[in-house]
Amino acid sequence: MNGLSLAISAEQQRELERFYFFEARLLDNREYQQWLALLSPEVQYLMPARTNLMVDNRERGQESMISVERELEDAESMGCPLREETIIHLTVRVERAYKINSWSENPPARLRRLVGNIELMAEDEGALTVWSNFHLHYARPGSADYRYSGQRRDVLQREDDAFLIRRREVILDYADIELPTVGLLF
Amino acid sequence: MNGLSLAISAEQQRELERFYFFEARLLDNREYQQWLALLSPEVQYLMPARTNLMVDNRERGQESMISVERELEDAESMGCPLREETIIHLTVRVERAYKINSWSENPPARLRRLVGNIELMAEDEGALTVWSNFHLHYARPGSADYRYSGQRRDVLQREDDAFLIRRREVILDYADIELPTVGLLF
Amino acid sequence: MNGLSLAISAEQQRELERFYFFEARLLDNREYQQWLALLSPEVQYLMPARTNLMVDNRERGQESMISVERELEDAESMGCPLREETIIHLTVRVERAYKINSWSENPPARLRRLVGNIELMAEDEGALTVWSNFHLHYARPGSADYRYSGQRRDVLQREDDAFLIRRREVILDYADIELPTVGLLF
Amino acid sequence: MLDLDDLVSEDASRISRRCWSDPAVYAAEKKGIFGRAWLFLGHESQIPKPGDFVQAYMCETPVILARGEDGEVYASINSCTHRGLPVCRASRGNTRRFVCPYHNWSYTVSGDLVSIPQESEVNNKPDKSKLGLKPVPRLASWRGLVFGSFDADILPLPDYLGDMRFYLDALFERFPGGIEFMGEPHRWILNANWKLPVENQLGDVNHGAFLHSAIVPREAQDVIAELGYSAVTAPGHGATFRLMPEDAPAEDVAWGLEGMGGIFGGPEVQEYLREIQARAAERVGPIRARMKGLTYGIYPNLSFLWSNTSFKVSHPRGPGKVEYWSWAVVPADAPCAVKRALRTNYSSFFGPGGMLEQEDSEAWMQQYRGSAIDFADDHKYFYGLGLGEEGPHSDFPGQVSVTANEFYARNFFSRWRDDLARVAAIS
Amino acid sequence: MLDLDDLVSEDASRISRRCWSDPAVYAAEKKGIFGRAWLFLGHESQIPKPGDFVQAYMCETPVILARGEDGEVYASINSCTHRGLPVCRASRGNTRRFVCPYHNWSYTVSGDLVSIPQESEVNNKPDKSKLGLKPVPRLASWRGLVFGSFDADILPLPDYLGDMRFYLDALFERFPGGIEFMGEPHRWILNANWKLPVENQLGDVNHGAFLHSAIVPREAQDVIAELGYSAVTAPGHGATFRLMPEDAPAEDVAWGLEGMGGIFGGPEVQEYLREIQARAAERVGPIRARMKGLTYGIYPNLSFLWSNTSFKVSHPRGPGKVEYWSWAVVPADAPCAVKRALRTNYSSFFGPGGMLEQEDSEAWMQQYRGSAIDFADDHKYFYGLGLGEEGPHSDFPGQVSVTANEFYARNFFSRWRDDLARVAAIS
Amino acid sequence: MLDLDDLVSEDASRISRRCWSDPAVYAAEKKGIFGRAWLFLGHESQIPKPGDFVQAYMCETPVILARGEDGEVYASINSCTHRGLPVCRASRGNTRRFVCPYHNWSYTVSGDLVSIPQESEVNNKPDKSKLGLKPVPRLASWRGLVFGSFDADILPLPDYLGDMRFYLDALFERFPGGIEFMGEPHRWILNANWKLPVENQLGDVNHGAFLHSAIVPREAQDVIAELGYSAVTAPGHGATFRLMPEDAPAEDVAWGLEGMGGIFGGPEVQEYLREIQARAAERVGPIRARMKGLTYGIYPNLSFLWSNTSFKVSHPRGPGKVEYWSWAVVPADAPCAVKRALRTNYSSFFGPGGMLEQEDSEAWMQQYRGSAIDFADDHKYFYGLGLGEEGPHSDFPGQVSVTANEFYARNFFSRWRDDLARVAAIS
Ligand code: FES
Ligand code: FES
Ligand code: FES
Ligand SMILES: [Fe+3]
Ligand SMILES: [Fe+3]
Ligand SMILES: [Fe+3]
Repeated sequence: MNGLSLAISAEQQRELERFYFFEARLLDNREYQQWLALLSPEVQYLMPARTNLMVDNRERGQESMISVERELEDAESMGCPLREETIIHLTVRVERAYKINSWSENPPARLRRLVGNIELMAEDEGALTVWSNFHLHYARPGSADYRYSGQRRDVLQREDDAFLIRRREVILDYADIELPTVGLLF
Repeated sequence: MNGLSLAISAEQQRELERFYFFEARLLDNREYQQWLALLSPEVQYLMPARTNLMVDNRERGQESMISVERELEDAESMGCPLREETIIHLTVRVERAYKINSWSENPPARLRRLVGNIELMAEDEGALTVWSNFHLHYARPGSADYRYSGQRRDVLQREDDAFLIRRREVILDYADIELPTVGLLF
Repeated sequence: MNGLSLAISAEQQRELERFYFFEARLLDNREYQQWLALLSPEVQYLMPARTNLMVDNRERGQESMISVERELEDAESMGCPLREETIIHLTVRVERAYKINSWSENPPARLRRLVGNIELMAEDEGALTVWSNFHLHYARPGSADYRYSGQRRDVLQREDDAFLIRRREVILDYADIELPTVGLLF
Repeated sequence: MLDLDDLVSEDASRISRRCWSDPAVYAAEKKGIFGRAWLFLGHESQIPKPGDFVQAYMCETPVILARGEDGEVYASINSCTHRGLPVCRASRGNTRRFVCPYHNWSYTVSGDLVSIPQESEVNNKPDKSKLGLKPVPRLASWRGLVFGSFDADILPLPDYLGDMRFYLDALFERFPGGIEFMGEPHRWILNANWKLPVENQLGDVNHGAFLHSAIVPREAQDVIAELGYSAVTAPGHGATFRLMPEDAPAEDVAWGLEGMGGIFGGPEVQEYLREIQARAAERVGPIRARMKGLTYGIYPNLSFLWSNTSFKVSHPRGPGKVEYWSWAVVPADAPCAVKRALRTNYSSFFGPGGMLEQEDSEAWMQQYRGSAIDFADDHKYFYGLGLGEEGPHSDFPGQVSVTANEFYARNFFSRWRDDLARVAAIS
Repeated sequence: MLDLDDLVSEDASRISRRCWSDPAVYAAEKKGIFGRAWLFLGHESQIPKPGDFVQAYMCETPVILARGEDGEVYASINSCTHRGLPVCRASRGNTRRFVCPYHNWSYTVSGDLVSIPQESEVNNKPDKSKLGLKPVPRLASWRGLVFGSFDADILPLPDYLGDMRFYLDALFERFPGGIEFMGEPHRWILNANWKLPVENQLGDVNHGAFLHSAIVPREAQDVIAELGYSAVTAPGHGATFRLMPEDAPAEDVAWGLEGMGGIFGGPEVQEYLREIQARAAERVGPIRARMKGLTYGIYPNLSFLWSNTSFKVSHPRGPGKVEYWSWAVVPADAPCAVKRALRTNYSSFFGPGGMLEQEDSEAWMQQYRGSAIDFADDHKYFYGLGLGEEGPHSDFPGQVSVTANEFYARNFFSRWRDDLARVAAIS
Repeated sequence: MLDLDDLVSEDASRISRRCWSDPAVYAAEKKGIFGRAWLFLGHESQIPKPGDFVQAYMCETPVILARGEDGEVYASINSCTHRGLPVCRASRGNTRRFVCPYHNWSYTVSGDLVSIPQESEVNNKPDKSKLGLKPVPRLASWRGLVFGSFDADILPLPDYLGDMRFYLDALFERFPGGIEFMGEPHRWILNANWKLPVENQLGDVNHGAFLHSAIVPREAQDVIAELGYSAVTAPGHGATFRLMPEDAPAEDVAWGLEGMGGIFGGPEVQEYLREIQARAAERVGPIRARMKGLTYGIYPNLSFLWSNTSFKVSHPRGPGKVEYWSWAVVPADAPCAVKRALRTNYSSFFGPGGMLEQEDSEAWMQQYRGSAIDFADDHKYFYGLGLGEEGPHSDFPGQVSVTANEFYARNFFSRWRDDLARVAAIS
């Protein structure tokens, strides 16, 4: 996908931002059960692995030479994505969060994300392709703070006046993972 | 407060964002005297302390078990908030900033904040409850850079075509405070 | 420039944000050739140096005492800005990016920026003065992550229904530069 | 081997930068100072009920301070005997058991091991009575202040505190219910050496009108110059205070009234504070009733602020890093509204958000930078102000002098040097 | 000089915190453990074609594992002979030459220096044959697993692996094409000591139902208690597994079916897995056909997860830091769709995003914190569970016992102590 | 004790990685190199007026370089005698006094202590004349370049600079007003050892067409191969330059014209530069008028770029960390507009935003990584290019050779080794 985002109106953009700010608040407040209700039962939740490939001199002079795509090991690849999840995985993760023995987050960590650069890239009968960026501040008791940075490539599906997340691909911007886990809900 | 933010129009949202971007610019530019003029004389400026409580197994399975609220020592609590300030405190802080012996900020530190996820949560005869997130980059000469992350829960009051801040609660997202001070103006 | 940003409509603000989110995506995706097409051939690309000056006691009590302006060594000063570039510099930088021997970025670094606090400060026959803030996450293989924080003071020129960047001044928020390079495209 | 005489001169008036920056000095401090002193752990008001616990530190060692099922206070090192994980992850709470995350060995709040899930599958059962958390060797409390020590042979706490009790009681005894700590300590990390905050509050009140001149008026300094005293009850301890004139109006003498909470807290607060002051003489005697404390220090790393009503502990985290803790302190018997108002006497100016503390923090971090400078060993710090000008006083125990006299710091470093010498001798 | 007997008791049932936290111990480990062992570098399936290469590490030393023009496997230290820069900057790829950025000396993938651009301008040309990348002194592979060693005199790899081959083949040999590594390893940094992840997978399966009780049902533990074994083929190596009853339905025994990919992968995946199990007995024999592995460990820092189908290496980065690598492993001959499904048996629970690994990572980081505690040297870790309860077994090589028996860890630390003693002796 | 012969071979053609990475080496360098050399502090054009000051460093020690009331230049260590805080917090400015934040002791810009506010309250007043800031033991300047030394017995600066003056004057003397530093240095932190940037600019011009091949055309290298020289006036010092043919057009020879500012600066700039070149022969003689410098180095850590018109200092911050400073340098008598244009000859390619420097920075950081590799001590770096191929030259002082000859680096490390040996001997 390329070029400017769709030329939608400010009201349509506002509708998307309202949704994403709400979703972000649920995640920052650890209200994961409510968040789960924003997902389609068929949701695909993907996080490609990111590699440090040698660039190919035959592509020199072209943007493709250093495109983000080529460094991703995604669901279609024969590498191994970091996460390939369904509603089952996400449900287990959410249930875990409300158990006393979810040790690594008991006491719970602080979460605060800025969701920005929200762009509607395509719309096709009720399926909205929306890309956005996030910077997430994550502070776990007794350890340092971490910054999670990434892009989310979503497919939202319009349910009467609400949205459901049908697909989310989280492109995490790591070169080396110096994070305690990438198993958070992004 | 819960659920989606109010279904206001793009124009109304724009009005709020215009105000918050202006306020942020005043703070980033250290134009604190102008910032002070955005406060109601009755302003309450609060920063709860944040604790690492044992989660309560009796609440397992419920979002309340790990809610942000329960880890705050706020103004109503019998703990000790980090800050409970009035216009007097804030005026002293602003005056200090323009004295040569405000040693810890002479030379002045760099400030740059992104204010985002702005949500109008309630409106009640001219009193607007607005929540927003911020990430503040703070760089003090001769020391490292710091990231301040938090949420601001404001009550704005509409003064003809302007806003005044009547109440601000800053929820700082720290687990352990590795910041030189939390006495900045957020 | 001071005071609130111009009282433009949500649609006008949306137009600016759409442009800046697009530009940010090109830079995050390393699509620098497309980015170059957003520049006016007369573009001035400036990055002032930032100093830690003694504050002047004679200005005590005034905002000017600690204004950001006074700590900048910009194009007009007799100090030395970090960067004073034209379309020639930027073209060389973009061409470099697609060569195999742009060693410090081969393999390429991760980039992700949030562009926010977008304010139209002035408009004068097709020349728009737009200020915005950014936080850029930069991760180079085999080294730590970095946060670039700054303000961009742009002059955009309207070309029929598009914008061209005619002037950009990047105010980087460093006190001491602990970054591998400030030669990135911001 | 440390050359202690090079670090601290005979009369402690010249001191080497390396005392604050040398890793070898820091290693010696762990053994010589923190291994042999009474270290503050917390206040009993934080753990009123059986099962209550709070986290604490002794130097870098994490400790659980808890009220056992039997109502007694216990202190154990927070590290599982199996593989060492902290078994208590919360900063405070109430529980019957600490369950270690890794293999769920579980311990009572007083540190006894009560279950090893895995043992059911082996024949020889481990002797749990030998596998509890390591208890802090010595534990004692005075006026609800709980201290622990790694030194089993340390002298009793009252003797250790000595005449500092006289100065502490000047405040504590004014309140029928004594004092109470409000909620959790504020904790923050500074890139400074642990001794800098300690020295500051041990007696360095004369930095106030200078470091804090953007906030503190010069007059405050004049009052201190006029009415201020600095007392050293024993090397390493210290108290600074003002002795108000006999004819001073109660408003000027009363504890709490001069702070933000006192000034803006409204009639209920002011009424309460006047009331306390009215009874002060009968409770603590005429002299101490006129005392307005400034800062206190108890060797090695406990500090107390009188007007700003706070206890502080400086926990070392290496030569150049400190984790600083401070608690708001209020009268235990005050109404909740009054307590809430009075805590702002502390938080307005101190703690990580305090208007004064932001300058102190920077000063300490800057001193650490200065202390790490090379090529300046021949240019030692000057600790000589008022050398030999202290002496006994009719009304106040200890050596007493004007606050500008740096004898409090010279005494601290003499004791510090001797403590390190003792280790050097044995090791 | 390290006091090794103080670090690890005679029978290795009590171990000092300093084994995980003392920088002097770490320095000794580099020489004594990593300088003298076979270290895992990668799998031949990662570099099928001439010119293929992947990055690897031996302790902290970066190594290039490559397939030379001649089709042979080579391993060289990734540092230019001129000024030391890594000449290979990518994590994997295929190339004819590694060109050093600084002055463009260029090397073949097998490490030979082939060009020095600057030499044209000097008279005496350097002897390139002496200036190649430093080769890893010993290199060997078994079943495609490539190992390297800094010790030129180390015993042959097969002898080093010894009976671990019996346990590894129980899985590898089920697949006609053997196994294959999928793509790059996942790499992440943890603030933990390198030995903690190793111990965990060497035999500590009994943490599962406890550390992971938010995800793993208690029943899983009961099955392990009932059917589980822990085997130590030689000190430092270990394997844990379940031996399913003879009458257990194939579904319960088959590798892969119990994982996310197996359960939700659809008929093609399940068909494939049943098929494999159907032939298991003829391929690996009746006993091993009933084996369901849990975790394996190969001294010093290689681990293998059976059901979660992964190899892991714990690369030290200092006493308190580890770079952890893990690869998804699948049958080489499975269809692509099946491989994709099976990799989620790994990634759903392990790796940096795994639902279980997030708890393990935290536990290891917390143990490091506990291991750095002062004033607790007299309170050593307890490694005594099941002391002396292991013994030989008719069907399984090595010493065998219940999984709750910590003999796997005692054996690891006995070997570890002896290895360090050997260095101490020579240095 | 460092085994210096193992670190640097007899002829310095093979050098151990540990020279850049070993903390013990770094500790020795502080004493042996930085404690005994002339270190660059700044240029007099930065502090024209009484009260002007700039910050500087000598190794890790912060220094204030100032113009005293008496118009003389002074250098003092920036650390209060009382408790050590830096008394000067700004990077530059003009002031009558440095006031220490903590207790407001105040000092003149030349470092004399003039007031101790607290002394009014004690009887024995401290002797202020003994409590000033520590002065830098030796201070000297040449052509406005100010150097300081911790070694009171060091040889005079002119002798130290020796024949480097010949090469520096080749540029400085072209300008009637000499040179001027524009504003503050650009400062940035790199995870590299301090010697890497130094070596690079001491003579390693042959990395240009390779490390920088994305920007620098191969032709540039050919020109250097054809017209380039490398000179070592004394071990540790060095100059590289091109000697243009006698018939070369002034455009090709003139300083400044080949840079961004020269090319795009417009007629005023070009006119100015041609004018300077037209007078070059009479000012610096026929030979030096044809010189176009490349890079210079002055032992231990000062560098100079001719075409890119910059001075650079590499301030150590530990074995693996450097704070790198660089200043734009322009002719003092040029019009402001010309100065502004010429500074881009520097900033377009060098400094933290420079198009070339971004590659250099990465190369140095990568070399540090390579230098920290274990298990490669037997595989030393190769410094042997052109061994013994240097010699005297009729027109140029010092040993001279082609730029590909690494004798500049061998000389640097021989001197470095001998300097460390001298310390080892005494300590
Ligand atoms: S580490 Fe505590 S139970 Fe095993
Ligand atoms: S460092 Fe590798 S070629 Fe010079
Ligand atoms: S530290 Fe400088 S005046 Fe006290
Ligand atoms: Fe203070
Ligand atoms: Fe586990
Ligand atoms: Fe270069």
